[in-house]
Amino acid sequence: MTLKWRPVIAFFYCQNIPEGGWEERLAIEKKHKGAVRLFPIPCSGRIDGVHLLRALEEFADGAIVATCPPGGCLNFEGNLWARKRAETSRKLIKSIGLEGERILIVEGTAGKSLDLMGLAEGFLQKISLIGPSPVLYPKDMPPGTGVGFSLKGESVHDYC
Amino acid sequence: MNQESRLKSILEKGIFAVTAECGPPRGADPDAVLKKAGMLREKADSVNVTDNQTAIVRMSSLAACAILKQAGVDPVLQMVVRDRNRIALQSDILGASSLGIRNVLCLSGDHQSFGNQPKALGVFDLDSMQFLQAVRAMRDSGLILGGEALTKPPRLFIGAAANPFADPMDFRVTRLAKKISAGAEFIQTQCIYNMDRFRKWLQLARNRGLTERVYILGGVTPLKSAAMARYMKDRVAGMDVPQTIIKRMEGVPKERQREEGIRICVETIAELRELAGVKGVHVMAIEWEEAVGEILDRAGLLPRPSLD
Amino acid sequence: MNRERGFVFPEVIKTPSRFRNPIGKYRLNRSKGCISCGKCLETCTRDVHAMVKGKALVRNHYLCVGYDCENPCHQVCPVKALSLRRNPDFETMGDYRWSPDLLVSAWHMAEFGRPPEKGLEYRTGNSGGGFDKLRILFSNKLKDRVDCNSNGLEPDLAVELNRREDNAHRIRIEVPFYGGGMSYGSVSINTMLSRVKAAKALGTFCCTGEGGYPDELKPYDEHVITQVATGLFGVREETIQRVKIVEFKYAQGAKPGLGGHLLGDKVTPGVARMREAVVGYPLFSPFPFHSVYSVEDHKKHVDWIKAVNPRALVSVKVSTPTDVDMVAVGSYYAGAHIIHLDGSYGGTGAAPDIAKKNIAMPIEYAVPKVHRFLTEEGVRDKITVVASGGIRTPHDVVKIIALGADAVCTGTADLVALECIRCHNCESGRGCARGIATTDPELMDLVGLEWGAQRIINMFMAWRSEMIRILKKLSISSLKDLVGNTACISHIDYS
Amino acid sequence: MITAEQKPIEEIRHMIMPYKKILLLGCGSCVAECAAGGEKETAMLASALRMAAKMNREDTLIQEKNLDRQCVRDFIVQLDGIIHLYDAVLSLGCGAGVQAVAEIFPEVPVIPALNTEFLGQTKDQGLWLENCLGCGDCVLYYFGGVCPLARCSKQLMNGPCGGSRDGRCEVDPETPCAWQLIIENLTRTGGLERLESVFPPKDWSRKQGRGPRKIVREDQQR
Amino acid sequence: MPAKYMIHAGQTPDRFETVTKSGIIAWEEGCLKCAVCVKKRCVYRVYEKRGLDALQMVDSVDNQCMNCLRCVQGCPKELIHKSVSPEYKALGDEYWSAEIISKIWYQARTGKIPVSGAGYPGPFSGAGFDSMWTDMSEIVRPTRDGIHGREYISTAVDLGGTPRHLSFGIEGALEVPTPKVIDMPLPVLLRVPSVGRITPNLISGWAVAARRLGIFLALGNEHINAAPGTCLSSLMPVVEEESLKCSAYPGTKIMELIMREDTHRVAEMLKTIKEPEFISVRIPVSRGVDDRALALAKAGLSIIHLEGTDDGRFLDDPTKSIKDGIRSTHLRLVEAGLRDAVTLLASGGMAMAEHVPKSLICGADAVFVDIPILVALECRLCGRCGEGLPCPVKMDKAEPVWVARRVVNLMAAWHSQLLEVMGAMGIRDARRLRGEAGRAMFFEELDRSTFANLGKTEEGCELE
Repeated sequence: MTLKWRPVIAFFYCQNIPEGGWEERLAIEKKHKGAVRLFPIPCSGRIDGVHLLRALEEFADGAIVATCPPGGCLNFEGNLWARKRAETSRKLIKSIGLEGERILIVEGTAGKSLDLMGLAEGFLQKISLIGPSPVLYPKDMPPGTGVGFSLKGESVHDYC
Repeated sequence: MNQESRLKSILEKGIFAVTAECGPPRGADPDAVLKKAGMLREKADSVNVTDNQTAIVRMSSLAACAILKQAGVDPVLQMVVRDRNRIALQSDILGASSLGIRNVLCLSGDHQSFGNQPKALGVFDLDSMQFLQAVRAMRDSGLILGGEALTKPPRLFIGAAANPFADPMDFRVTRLAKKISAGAEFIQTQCIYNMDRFRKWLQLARNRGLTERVYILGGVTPLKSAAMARYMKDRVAGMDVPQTIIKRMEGVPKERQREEGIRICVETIAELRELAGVKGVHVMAIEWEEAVGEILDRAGLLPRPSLD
Repeated sequence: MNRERGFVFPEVIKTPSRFRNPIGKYRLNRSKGCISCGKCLETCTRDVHAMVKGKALVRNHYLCVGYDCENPCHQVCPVKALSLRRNPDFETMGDYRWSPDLLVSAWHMAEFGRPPEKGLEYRTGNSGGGFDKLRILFSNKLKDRVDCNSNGLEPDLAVELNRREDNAHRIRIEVPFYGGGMSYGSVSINTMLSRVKAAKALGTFCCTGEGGYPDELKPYDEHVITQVATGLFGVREETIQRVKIVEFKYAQGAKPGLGGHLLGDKVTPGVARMREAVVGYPLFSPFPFHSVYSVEDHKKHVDWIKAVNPRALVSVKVSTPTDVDMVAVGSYYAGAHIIHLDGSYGGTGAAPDIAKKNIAMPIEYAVPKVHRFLTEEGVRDKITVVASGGIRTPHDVVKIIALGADAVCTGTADLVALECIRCHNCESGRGCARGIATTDPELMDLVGLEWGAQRIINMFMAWRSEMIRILKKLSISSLKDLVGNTACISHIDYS
Repeated sequence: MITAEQKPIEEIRHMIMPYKKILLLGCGSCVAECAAGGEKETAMLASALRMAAKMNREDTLIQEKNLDRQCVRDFIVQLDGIIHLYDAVLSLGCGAGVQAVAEIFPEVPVIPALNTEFLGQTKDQGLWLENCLGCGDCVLYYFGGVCPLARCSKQLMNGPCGGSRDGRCEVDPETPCAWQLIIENLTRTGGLERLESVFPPKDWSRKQGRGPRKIVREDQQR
Repeated sequence: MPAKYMIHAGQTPDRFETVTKSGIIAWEEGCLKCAVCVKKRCVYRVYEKRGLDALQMVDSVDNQCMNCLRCVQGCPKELIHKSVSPEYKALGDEYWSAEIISKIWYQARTGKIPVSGAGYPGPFSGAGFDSMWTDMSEIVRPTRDGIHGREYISTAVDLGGTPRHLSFGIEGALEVPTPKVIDMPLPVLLRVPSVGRITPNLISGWAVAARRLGIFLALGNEHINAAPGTCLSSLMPVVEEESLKCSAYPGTKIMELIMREDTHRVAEMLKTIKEPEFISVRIPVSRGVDDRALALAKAGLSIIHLEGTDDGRFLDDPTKSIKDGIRSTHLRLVEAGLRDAVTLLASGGMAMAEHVPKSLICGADAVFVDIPILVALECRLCGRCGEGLPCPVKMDKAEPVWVARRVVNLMAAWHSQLLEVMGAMGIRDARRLRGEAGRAMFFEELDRSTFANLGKTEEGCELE
């Protein structure tokens, strides 16, 4: 097993953004084999703080949410709530000493397409700079030997 | 030692009364009190001692009053209900009387959140109105709250505050009436800058015959600067500083603003003297006690008459 | 209106949804910026907005006609606090056959007694064939023709059910549809009563289905068709004597050739008593009648009913196999008054998906086949052809009659009027979560009797008015003239 | 209802530090209504605490459970057989809930995760406002339905004080002056004359000072 | 009559939160916490079973929801909304639709027939098998106590050719050789799908399933060793022509040859093979498939496997369906009087139970089922494995026993559905179903004959 750390991000995005199709999804997955875990959601309003926290807790070094542009939500205010929840979650992780930048929310701009691949890569890069999540790789533990990230008895990295 | 309230005597004689204000020091130094006593003696008929004003911890009002008394000044003991429950309030009233303090001003007090003890518990067991009533009952009936009799009732001239500039306007006079019926014998008002509103309030009070039932002392505070005027307008609760006053202060160069402030103050006192129902003036020169003499002199209120 | 007897149709009474938030096609959002100025209330003519304690709110999203609106509130709002969207919930409802538009239109008709004026496609679904590709055709010739309805009378929609002119009852239904069989057990007693009450008001009938003839239906005997199916559940001489029409069910369109199956959960004490069965045990209706293996056997069957109740009309309900035409003729010769064809897209309480999708043919194919064959045999005038299985709209009725039916049976449409949402879970859990197809006492009470009856009346009054409008436009004065009149319809693939 | 807010996570972490196995206990009652201790908040806090533990290489087990109400025995006993698997319970109930759980399971320490705030009203979505002191001697009748004890900064029963300005309180300009409201209400509905006389001092013995208050309803008791 | 064929199915749960159509969007913000919340009133108790699966980020609320919309319609603050789940939308492709996939999951989980209320919700008709309906018989059916009753509806078919007729000597002795046939209780064979990452566990599970079902699993050379030895007789090794000679598998009954070239040479070559006894020859379904099949039959080959694409089409013409290939081949063989000399197997796009009877009606004797035995294992046909990406349902972690049970369940459900269709038709023997096109209805013919002569539109007319 190589001990080199590769950041893993959880990427939540609203299925209603025009770029949220299957092809885009597969392209990102292919390019970043396991480093980007994509979660399309029916509406960004479906995102709960718990989703973001559990992602960070279980497998991700960072969590990003992409929503439709303000005023563009099919459910009117789903993106508004997504933003607020992401902010609450960010406050919460900061309060336990985790970098707030590990949670990012990106709103689309009306009339402009949202480059999911670009966002994923930008965020990956940002997370690379911040470094491994101390949740998954606790202090004094080299990346790759983390013990804290297993679920149902299986290592999440089996999947990633 | 004089056993009577000078303020009461002056007012009863129909003389236009003058009171001033003395803030106790933020320390245990009696000289600071004595120094201020020196500045105000002979100038004012009585001197109010504030009770932890703006909720900042200072020497206790009761102690400072005692010092003033010893220095030959007739003190007005200000008491706020913020810091003491009904037991402490009543016991302090007895203590004050026993020390020869003959004037008490019953107040609610500035909220604790404004001062240097924002975490303090605000007691507010009684409100100022109930406190007035309690003091009056102690003095006149010799009874404390709950009806128990005192061995010897306190001797006090009882005052309260009024703010003609706060809202709701219509209720202000009602509240004045309530304070009078609760037991207030004299009223010291909030600083007057907006003379129009003050007149209006006074008119309403006159209409209800209140000016006949209580001695009203108009409050004045000399402005030190335009900045202070603005600050008082914007930041001090219950204060009404009209734009014309601010303009007037701003209209003179900085170094002459103090002089202008005194001039305004003197003019205000002059106007107050002309108003039927105003029985005196209460000069609150905040941390500027040395100006009191000049103001009163220019207002023609000095020297103070002798009562003997 | 029935010209001879002066039948009076029931009144339409506005009957809103049972649910707090009726679902419409559009949603309006009022943002925090709203200043409650009331401009939207002034603008909207459809009662979408309301002012409650000084606060403006969107009370009736479902009445909004969306982009079809002539003065949109969201455009007049001075602070741009209103925004309009397609309702995302709307998109999740319905299916190819009952598109969300059709569901919501039916709800609209059931509430207001008239078709929706704007914003909804209420005539066809999205199944991509059959009715949904058929169109009523108003040819150019109609424009020159003198309006045959100019005498001021409405086109006559009534249908004579006994065409054999034997000694059985002469029954005329005032509207060209009656309620198809839905058994006690598959639907609640409230649903049954709502349907039959509506049938009475509309001058037509409603069938009990095969689950017996509950006593609650007694006051409506004159408008009940009782069903004799293979399980013979609740069938007694007395029940057959009580009614004017008896229906033999050979097969059901949704599960042709398979018989019926009532899951044990639905066999509540009431159902068990009615069906003379044991509580909690599943009940099967076998297939077929094991006493019937030929037309002769079939005739004996029909004769049996005629012996018990000589004046009863006999209806024979069959599904639509390749030889449906032969079956129809056989039924005629066996003595039936009504041949009821139940097409493969009909409703059911529960059926294997494989059967619903694959077995037997859609009603649109069966009716012309039967009509043609009966005509060729020279007996078309002697038997009434009733079609069912996927009749959803007044347009479907017109189309199927033009293809050769005399009248139709409705089932699912009635339930949709009661706010069935076509979730397809009639059989799961405690039964229908919306209280329609259930025997769960708590869920059952979700449908009130008066409410249900009025909803169904309203919807069918809307159907009726729509059919009258179409007939007038077709310059047809009597529905009889539409039967088999294929020139009135066109298929968009072959037009 | 009773309102509460979550304590700072540092404080919570400090309190649970000595324990290895911790049960987070949400409450579906008042504190769920004010979004402090409901199911969702419990899940969020649990996740955050687990993360904090992992980050600090603490071998801590944190699990969550929700009760419909933490202040009623019948709900609390649902923990029987569960609670003993843990070293401590971190309760997201109000103070009453925390103590009730502790009383029924005295062998397990119960730690509060919330600061219980006040009795109040949901003023707007996401805004809760105190409007009752629970003084045990309701005076709302005399004050036009606005409680001067709960809503006036100085608890004036003979207000308003000199700080009332444009209907706002001097202590916090966001807060409406309770006395302004009282006077408006009584002007509108009649009864302003009630304010002409001095309202006597409050009997605080109904509120506090004699240990926990209690209500006894014999007709409800068995 | 053989002992009654029964498939014993049993609930076999999913390993992962299943993907369903439903997506719930519920906002807590602004929730009034009503005393009787619509969530508490849920008939299906969906909200009680709440739980977030952190790996899939799926809330169990979503997939338990039955779409009654009562919560949507009842919430006083309108905080609950519905949406189609994006994961559901992403399932499969146009042919292997989300609907088909989730129905396979259901059947593999429960072993039961998908049953629902209300009428058929789907489109009027469609391409391929969706453009035909099966028949029913109004008054005649074979058994007196239902399709699962005591009387037996046989789904058995034979693999192998039978002579056109038998001849007997004067003594009554048979003069022709006894026909060599394999009796298979279900007209279905399993075969290893062409998609997915196939692990030994899967092969092992499938082989066990085939054995328990009494049918065969067709599998490539490379997989043979993964199957348990006990299942050898249920395997159908698939070999290329060139490796035919060296790849006799002792114990197997049947093998399949992928045919590449000249019919006669192959026929000659096969004559040299003694073991196994039965050999199926696989040819692609493409233009001229009927001619090629006829040539093989004429050359004396007895089992011909017609292989279509994974989505059930001709290899060289996506507009033509496997059903057309089966039908034309069947008819060609009938014309040539050779139909009973061969067994026709068909594969490609067998996705739903109905495809079995429909293939038989078109003329096949049995069909191969491939992709569904993978989908039965929760495969989402996402194609990630093909891209070297991790499998969202960790197919490599599937245990053979679980695999076998899921596939047996699926086949049990298909078997029951075959009985439904046969029962409705009044047909009691699957062998009798073969080529019964007269007992089916075909969309193109029906639609044209019914609707082509309706009213015609003209310039200016109105349609409604």
